[in-house]
Amino acid sequence: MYNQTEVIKDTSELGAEGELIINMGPQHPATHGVLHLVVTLNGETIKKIEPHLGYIHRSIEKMCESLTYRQFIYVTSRMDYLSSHINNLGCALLVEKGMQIEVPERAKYVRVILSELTRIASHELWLGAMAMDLGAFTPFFYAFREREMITDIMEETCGARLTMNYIVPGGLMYDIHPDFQKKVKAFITQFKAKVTEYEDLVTNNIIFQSRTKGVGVLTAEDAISFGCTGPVARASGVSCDIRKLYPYDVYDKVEFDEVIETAGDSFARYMVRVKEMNQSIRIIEQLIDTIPEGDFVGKTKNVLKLPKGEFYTRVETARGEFGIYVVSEGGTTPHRIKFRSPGFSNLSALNHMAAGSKIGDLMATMGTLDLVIPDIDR
Amino acid sequence: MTNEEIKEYIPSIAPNAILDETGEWLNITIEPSELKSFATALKEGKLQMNYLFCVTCVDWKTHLTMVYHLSATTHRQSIVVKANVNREAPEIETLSGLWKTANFLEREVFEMFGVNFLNHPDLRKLILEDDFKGYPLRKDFEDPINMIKL
Amino acid sequence: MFSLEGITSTIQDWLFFKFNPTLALAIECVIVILLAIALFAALGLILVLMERKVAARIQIRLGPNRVGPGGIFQTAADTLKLIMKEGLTPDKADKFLFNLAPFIVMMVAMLLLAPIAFAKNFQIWDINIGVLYISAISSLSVIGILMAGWASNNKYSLLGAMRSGAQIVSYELSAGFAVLTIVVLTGSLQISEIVAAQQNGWWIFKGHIPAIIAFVLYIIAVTAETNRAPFDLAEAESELTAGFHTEYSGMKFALFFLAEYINIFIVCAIGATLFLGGWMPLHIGNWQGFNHIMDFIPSSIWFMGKTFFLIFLIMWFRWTFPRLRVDQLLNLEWKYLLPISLFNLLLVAVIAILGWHF
Amino acid sequence: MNISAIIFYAISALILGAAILAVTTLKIFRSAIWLLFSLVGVAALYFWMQVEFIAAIQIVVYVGGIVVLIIFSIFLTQQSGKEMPKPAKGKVIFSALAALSGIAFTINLINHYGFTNTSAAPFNANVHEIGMQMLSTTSHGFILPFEVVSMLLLAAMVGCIVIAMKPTESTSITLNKKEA
Repeated sequence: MYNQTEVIKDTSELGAEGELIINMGPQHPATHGVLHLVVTLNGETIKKIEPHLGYIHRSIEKMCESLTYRQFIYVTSRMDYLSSHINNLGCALLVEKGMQIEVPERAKYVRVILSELTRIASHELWLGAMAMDLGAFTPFFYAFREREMITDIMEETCGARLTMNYIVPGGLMYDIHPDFQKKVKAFITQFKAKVTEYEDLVTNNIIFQSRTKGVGVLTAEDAISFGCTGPVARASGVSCDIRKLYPYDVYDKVEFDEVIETAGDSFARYMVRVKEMNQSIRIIEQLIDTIPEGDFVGKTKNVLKLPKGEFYTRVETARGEFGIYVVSEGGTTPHRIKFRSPGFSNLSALNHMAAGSKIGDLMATMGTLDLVIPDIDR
Repeated sequence: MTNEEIKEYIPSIAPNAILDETGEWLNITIEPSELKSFATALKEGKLQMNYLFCVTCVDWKTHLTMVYHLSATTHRQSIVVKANVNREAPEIETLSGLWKTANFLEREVFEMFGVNFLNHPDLRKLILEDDFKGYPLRKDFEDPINMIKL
Repeated sequence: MFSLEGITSTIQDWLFFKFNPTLALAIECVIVILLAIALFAALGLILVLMERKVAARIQIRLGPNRVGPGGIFQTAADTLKLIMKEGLTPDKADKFLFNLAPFIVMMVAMLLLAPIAFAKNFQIWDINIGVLYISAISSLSVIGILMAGWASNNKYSLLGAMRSGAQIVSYELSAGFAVLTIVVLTGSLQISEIVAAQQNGWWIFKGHIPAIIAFVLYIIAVTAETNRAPFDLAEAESELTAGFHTEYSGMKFALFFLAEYINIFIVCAIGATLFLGGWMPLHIGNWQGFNHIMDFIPSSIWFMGKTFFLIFLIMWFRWTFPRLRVDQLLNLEWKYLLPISLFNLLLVAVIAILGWHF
Repeated sequence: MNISAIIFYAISALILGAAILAVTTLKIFRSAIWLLFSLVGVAALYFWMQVEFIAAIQIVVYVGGIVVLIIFSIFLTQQSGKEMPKPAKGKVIFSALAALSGIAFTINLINHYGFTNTSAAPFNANVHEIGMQMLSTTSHGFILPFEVVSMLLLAAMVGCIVIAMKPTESTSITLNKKEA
């Protein structure tokens, strides 16, 4: 068997046939976390990329086997920490599906609004980080200006800025803050006014376009085969939006378009995310004024027990399809739980997308994959 | 394509398969030795199951069950394929030739459950250290130092 | 009127009156060296602060604002921090070259200072091949970077150094051609003569189209030569962590850092000299009154103003553009800038012969 | 000894010292760097002689061009970091003898050349004059050699491109097969 520690030792020397093996990571500015890529280079050209994972693996799946159905939600906030609301929502949906819990309309509305806000926040962070990968520092601050408003809203509502744990089986943990609607509307106005700045600074920049167009191309066929989901697959022309295909909560009541580009390159992935932010705004606008009055949480038992059987739910996080597969024996804890994280599949396509291109292209490709390492490592 | 049609179609490609409809999706349990040919038929045949979205394994203490969640981007029907493998020396054919995503997902199962995927192009540890002993997601895995029992 | 010219000539007269010529020359040398070092230190502090303030302004934030009023002592505090830091040398590095490299880079920057005219008659060495001297010496700076990259024994550094080498060697051509444009228009390589030729108008106005093209080419090329974004591939931190100075720390890193800013200052000073008239005030043709008013502003202020305007321009680039890819960078030079420069040189030769400039 | 002479000897010492180090060091990259110092020293000597144009050209061509090329080719070879084996004794002796005979020859030549003080004006190294001479077509003009050299350089450049051009995928595969 191939030995990982050997690889790291090897890299002090040149590889075979004059190849250069570089360890990108675990600490590297472009991996945004502790991802370790062993990159084989021929000059500046990438021959092979091998991801090595596990630097922050916490075996959440094993942990969940000894946590109850109320507790395991908190762990999922720590997986894809940029979509923690949506992860929580997936867990809540799973328990609700298993136990047939009725969720009040009010909670459904708020859940969707929060999911979309989370999506915008995540895409904002991605936009800034990706531009920074390509050497443009300024968009980072512009993106964070808007993201900050969202985190403030989240903080007011849930008490947390990153790991929310606000959505519980049956609805929400607390009712929303009285200022919630006002603040969200203020955010929408601000976002709409400022979104043109991204267009000017990033989208229409000729250097940005030449760095991303035709870079890291993923065909629709490969995208499906690699199990890519979310903006990565949609940029390749694969329709895979869970919100459209298998609507949950009130997604079937709102009007929005599934953003699909066909080029499959980094620029297409960029465009998908930027347009998705606008669609999210559209969804929020439709819901924010019509949040019904009523309970914020349905009636649930104190001890949640899923019936014996297997359950699978999926939600659309900012990175793609997040699936939870639970095998229950009828007890208070799951027998086996599997998180199907979008980043894991997206990462597996990296070698295919970046091999043969330059190191600089790797940054564009990896940046537009939008990898969140705890999501991959779990 | 409806669930009924899938149910009628399955026996034509895998006569020994056991169908189970209790869950949300159609569960098909087959012999590990038939997995590869069955999967090929699912992908290339009438069902066009081109999207493998989840590969995992469940430890039942007596045996391991490989679970494959499959879907098609054309008709959007999902099915679950299961194969029970021996717990002592688990071995199953790899599907990474059919779905590229299986490459990484199977590597994860390999190190977490110790299932040996035959003909896998690159079967080595992805997450754990090389000298890690044991299979963490199996039910009998014990690590007195790092594991906290609740 | 207060002028630097007066001060220098007074000092010189006094020295030659007091000591024998050799000793006076030696003392002058020492004074010049001390002044150059002082200028370097001051420039380092000012430019780093300016960079951070410009960046902050562009990025809707405040920038340094705690140390001293408006954060003006921030860079001094940073320098103190860098001096106190341990200067690590990697185990397997070629220690001699590793330690030598920052000094080479610094020395080259210092040598480049010699022919720059900071004010009227305020110049260390008015060498008769001024601009040629500058392009010759600046070609040395790549050696320091290659040395640093190779001696670190780090692959990121090596890649950074290779990139930097390819980049500087190619962009030197465009910069050289842009400089030659002005040389053709002036008919001299001497800095003082180039400045004097702009008495009745700066070259960017007098030389119209070819001079403007040359100016744009020059700015692009020197941005690349000084390894500044969008051409900062040699240290592209998202790709190569820090490129050729990945392994440097403490004061040795500070020297690279300082040299980068000094180099920016120098190329901008040269750009200001060649295209914007150096210390020459803004004169418009025969408008005697206007020209006379402009003359009241001291020449050193004119020079510094123009230089800092160009520095601001280069900083503005950095905080606006993404980085190019290495092949795009070389394509830009060899497929676009170089042919344009060649054609522009031809054009300017025709214009100079026919006397079409003003 | 006046200051000018001191500077001359200092520069000469730098040139010679760097040159000796360049041939004796066992690390190839260092040897290139010593060569660089030696060439910079020569340029300094030109500056000392007040032929600035030649000095600048010396730096542009040798330091900015040739040494950078040498360093690049060292980068591209794999063993650049390792110490080279010590040269064989015979080689050392032979090289030393060759160098010594060269020195002897030069000293002999200098000794036999009676240097005389001239009262003629120092020669004019004005860039203007050099340019004129270089491109003039009169009897002492250098236009013909200038053009011939440029043709030579062009040919060399084309040759380089041809050598550097990568063989296409298919040919390289066949080459590999042949090697196997």
